[in-house]
Amino acid sequence: MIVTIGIWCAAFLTLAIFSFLYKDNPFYRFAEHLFTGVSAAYWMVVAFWNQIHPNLFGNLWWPDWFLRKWPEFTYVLVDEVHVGGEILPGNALVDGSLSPEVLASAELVNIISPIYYIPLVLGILFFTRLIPKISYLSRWPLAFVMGMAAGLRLYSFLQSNAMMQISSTVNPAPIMGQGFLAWLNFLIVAIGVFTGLIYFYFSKEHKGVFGQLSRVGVLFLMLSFGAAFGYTVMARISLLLGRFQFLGGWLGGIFGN
Amino acid sequence: MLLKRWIPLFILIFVGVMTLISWFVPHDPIGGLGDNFSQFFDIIASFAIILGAANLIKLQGSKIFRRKRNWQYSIVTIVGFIITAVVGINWHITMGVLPEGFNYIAGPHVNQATSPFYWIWWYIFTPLSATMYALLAFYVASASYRAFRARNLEATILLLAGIVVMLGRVPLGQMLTNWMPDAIGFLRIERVADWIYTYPNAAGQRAIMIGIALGVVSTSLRLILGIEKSFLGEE
Amino acid sequence: MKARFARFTALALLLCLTAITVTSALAQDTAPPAPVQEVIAEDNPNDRGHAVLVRWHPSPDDGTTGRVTEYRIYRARCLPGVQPEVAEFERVSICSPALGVGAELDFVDVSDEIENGIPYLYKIETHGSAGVSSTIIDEPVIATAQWFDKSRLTMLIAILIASSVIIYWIQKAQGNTNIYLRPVAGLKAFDEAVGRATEMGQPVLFVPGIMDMDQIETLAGVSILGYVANMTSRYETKLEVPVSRSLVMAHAREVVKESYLSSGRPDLYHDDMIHYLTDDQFAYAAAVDGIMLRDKPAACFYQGKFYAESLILAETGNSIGAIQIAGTASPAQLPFFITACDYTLIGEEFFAASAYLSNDMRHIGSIRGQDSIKMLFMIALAIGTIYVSLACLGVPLPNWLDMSLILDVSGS
Amino acid sequence: MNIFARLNELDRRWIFLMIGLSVALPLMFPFSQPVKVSPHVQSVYDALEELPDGSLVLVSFEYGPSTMPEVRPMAKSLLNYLFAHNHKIIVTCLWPDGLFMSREILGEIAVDKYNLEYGADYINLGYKPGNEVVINAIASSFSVTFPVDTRGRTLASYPIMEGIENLTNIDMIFSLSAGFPGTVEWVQYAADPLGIPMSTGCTAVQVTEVVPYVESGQCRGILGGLSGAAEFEQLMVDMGEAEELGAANSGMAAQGVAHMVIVLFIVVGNLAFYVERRRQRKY
Repeated sequence: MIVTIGIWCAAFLTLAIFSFLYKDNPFYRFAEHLFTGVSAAYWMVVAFWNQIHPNLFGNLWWPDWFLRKWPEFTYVLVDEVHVGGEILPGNALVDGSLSPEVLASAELVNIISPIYYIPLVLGILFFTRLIPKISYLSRWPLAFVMGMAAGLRLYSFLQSNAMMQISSTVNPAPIMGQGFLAWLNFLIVAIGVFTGLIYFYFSKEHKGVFGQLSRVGVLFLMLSFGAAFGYTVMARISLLLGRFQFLGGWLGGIFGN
Repeated sequence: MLLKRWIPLFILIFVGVMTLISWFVPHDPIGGLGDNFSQFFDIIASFAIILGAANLIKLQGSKIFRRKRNWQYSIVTIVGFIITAVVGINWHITMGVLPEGFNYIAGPHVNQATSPFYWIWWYIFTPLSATMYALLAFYVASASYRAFRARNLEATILLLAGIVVMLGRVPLGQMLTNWMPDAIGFLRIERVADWIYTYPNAAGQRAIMIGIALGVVSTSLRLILGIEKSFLGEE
Repeated sequence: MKARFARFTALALLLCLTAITVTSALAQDTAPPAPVQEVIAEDNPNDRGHAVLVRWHPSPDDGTTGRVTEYRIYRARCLPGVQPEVAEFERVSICSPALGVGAELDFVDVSDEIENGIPYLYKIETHGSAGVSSTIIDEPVIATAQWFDKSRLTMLIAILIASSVIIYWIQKAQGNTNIYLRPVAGLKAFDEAVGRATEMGQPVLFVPGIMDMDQIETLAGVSILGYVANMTSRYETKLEVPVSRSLVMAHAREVVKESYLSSGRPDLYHDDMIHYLTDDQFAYAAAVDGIMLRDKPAACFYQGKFYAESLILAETGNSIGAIQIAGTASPAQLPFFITACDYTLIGEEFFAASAYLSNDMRHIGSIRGQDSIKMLFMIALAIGTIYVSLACLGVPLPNWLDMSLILDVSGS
Repeated sequence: MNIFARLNELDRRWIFLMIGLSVALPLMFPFSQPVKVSPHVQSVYDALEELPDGSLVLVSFEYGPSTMPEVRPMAKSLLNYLFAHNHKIIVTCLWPDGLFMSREILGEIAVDKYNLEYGADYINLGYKPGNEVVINAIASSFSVTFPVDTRGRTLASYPIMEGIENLTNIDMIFSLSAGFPGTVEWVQYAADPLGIPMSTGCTAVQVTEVVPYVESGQCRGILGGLSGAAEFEQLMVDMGEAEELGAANSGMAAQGVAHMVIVLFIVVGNLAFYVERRRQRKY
């Protein structure tokens, strides 16, 4: 029953989104607004259970009575359960292997990492945006995030997007002894990268030879855009196939085919 | 001024420099800093989602109260949000009978077939996402119809590369050149498509990637040097 | 008679031979495989400790015959006064045989159970179809942490060079205003797009990508938003910024507010111009599509990090006849923006945009610095191309000219 | 307005309609197109054929709803084959979505079609976060990495897991993958170091990344994208393993028609553009 309702619901929403291709209409508006609300809550729930609960709460200190109060919630926070000299994982709180009496006498060990009070404080500071008087405190977590982004990306982009790309462009290993055609292909790639970089050169006027080279670079970029476009079309059509197959299954279910 | 400007600026520069150093110093406690900071970011971003959701509800709510155009649909958003949030956060709500021997598991209840959260994910969220995604099949067609015009040399090259790769990837397209004898087999459309994709395309992509790397390096550097601080306001 | 004898002898010989072969084969199969050779356990370099590198040459029986099935690695804490033979070994890994290829095998034992500064013993068991032979490494090994990761030396030098070049040009630009920047088509169109929206009395839509603040693209996109907000405040045009990340909302509000303040129109600013929709990629795209069709913006800006939703947004924007200017560093999405938008800032142009728009000499200086690094890369590329071409012709060249080795940072 | 001018200004909804039809019609009225089985697909089949009946195969699900059209037909053919040959299957998921995908298809094939017993013929260990770390962990122990299966019971309580300690007890790994973590990680962290035969089915986008491993023999063959799935279906029919072709073949026909329609549109668009431009130059 629940499954049947679900399939009808999914089919209705699928058609509602497709109807947008014709024009904006109440069905699309309904689907769009439902989607916004459901997905906002979905990601909030997922963020809570996948990040805040295990990675933040799991590293903080909790009083013993709290850990015992709602085992379905706290077993993730408990790292070890000590029962009569035996060390069990936090799962033991809920997996039914221990009787409540044994659990009551067991010692719950929660390993804490004090360093995790930093994101807790920064996370709470972000909520000061709700209080206009001290809302400037929310700049602290923003500053933290930007600093981290800068330090992280500076290295990784220079490494994998720049150095590695040049190094693999002029790597002789795959070309040596492979004949003239392999060398020609290598040369095409090298020229493409070189002239492409010239196109991105900002502080010199693109005139004369420099301008011609930059134009060659543009041609390489266009070739690459065209190829990437054509390459992606297949995957996009597959997505549509998937939806049509689903609708086909739904219609087949109705007409008993 | 201290709390508004200098402390955030200090945090930015300190965190940026420490993250950068942590790439080179494996020794504790610096070595793990980069990973720790990424983890902290995930936690902060998770907190932030709650504030974002509050903003969404506030805005949709005010639409309803002020009876703005299309306010009825805002009710759908709010109801959808509340139901999903409630069944998602409260792990005691289930639908149907639980399988024998099954224990409640907080959090991963999200993955249990009996939870209404799973139902919402599978019958509402997934078809909506998949259909929005599938709209792209139509849009690639209309975009290519409009833009793939041989206006000039650049556009012609874009057009030809696109068509050749598109045809080379399906048997129906490959049939166009299957008549070619093996001697000129390298001219078959799938071979040409492969060649374009492996060589000239790689060259273009690499040039773009290198350019992007330089852009990222210089933007990051401006941040760490404290030059780019628009988020601090002027006050 | 003679012939019969000869036949008999031949048969006997054949039988004997078979018997010898079979017994020797059996004997070989019942003996355990020969142990591994030249086993070394040492501190794994360039790490935080808690790791040991074990290297060994395969057993002489390790070949294509399948006599060696696997190697098992064991670790034990080295206690004073306890003979290695009786130490309590614990299995840490199973490795597959070399099967005749590869001269040396290795395994890195990474575990928090290994304490830094404490000696450990290692043992390798060679398992075969017919038994086990074990080798204990007598020399205890101590894991230590290093203060500098030597495998990243090239990257350190690269970062130092890149930073000093950019800082040099930033410094130089502050005193000298003569830095030429070539025109970028998409950037000139910014003013035109906002101007047209003003004329038509319709809003400007700005999408700062769908990713969070941990991406530099998002930061660059929000900086560009600052300049667009400056234009809309001066033209008194409505600006609408739907975002998909809460942190981006907070940041964008600070930046836009600052722009409205600096152009003297704080009265036109209100927080709801920048509003959160949802973290979900396609739900966000669906909602922005809705906004486009209902509010009919005359100019749409897409500046930030995008994924598949790029074309959904751009095609819808196109259908309402808006001027569209995209800018992104996502190589996979560039083709779609290029086909569906009026102007697209490609890759590095997108990062350079805020420098162009701000006219801040320090920003422009950093662009000049980027060009200098680019020049270094182009020189490396040219040398590398010549090197490879000559190497293909068989010209012997010194290794230090091989750019692919110098710039190889894959192990970092 | 003449026809070319009108074509130049064509309402894009006509294009939408044509694309919709070009995908829907071949799905409704499938036509057969010659499917030539490529060597990569053949070697997947050969690897499967080498398994003695009743082997233990680990099938890992690393795809989600959006890549379902490409990977699901492979999963279906594969599970059909494995169950028909009495192989036992352990399912793991490195993607959270993979759990739903595996549950859905096991329900269709193991439960509805073959009526197999959960825990004896197959088991679903479910999703575990950690990407390649999970592979590393099950290389030493299943029961430590997955304390319980998707039904919340310990692995020891199932007959299929008897005597099964870690990946070394597995006869073959099959990765159904649509990205990271996926085939490449299984090769690097399981098949290669432990010497377990493995094979893969993955999306078309991933093929370029995986093919090097196939060519070096680290991975036994590859089913690449929808076309790989279609070839595999064809092979199953040729070998008498299956009675009819499946979703991939009808999908492939639709795919081909849609590509042709797009190209046709581009050609017509250019023709109209060219004629219009010449006409305008004349005046």
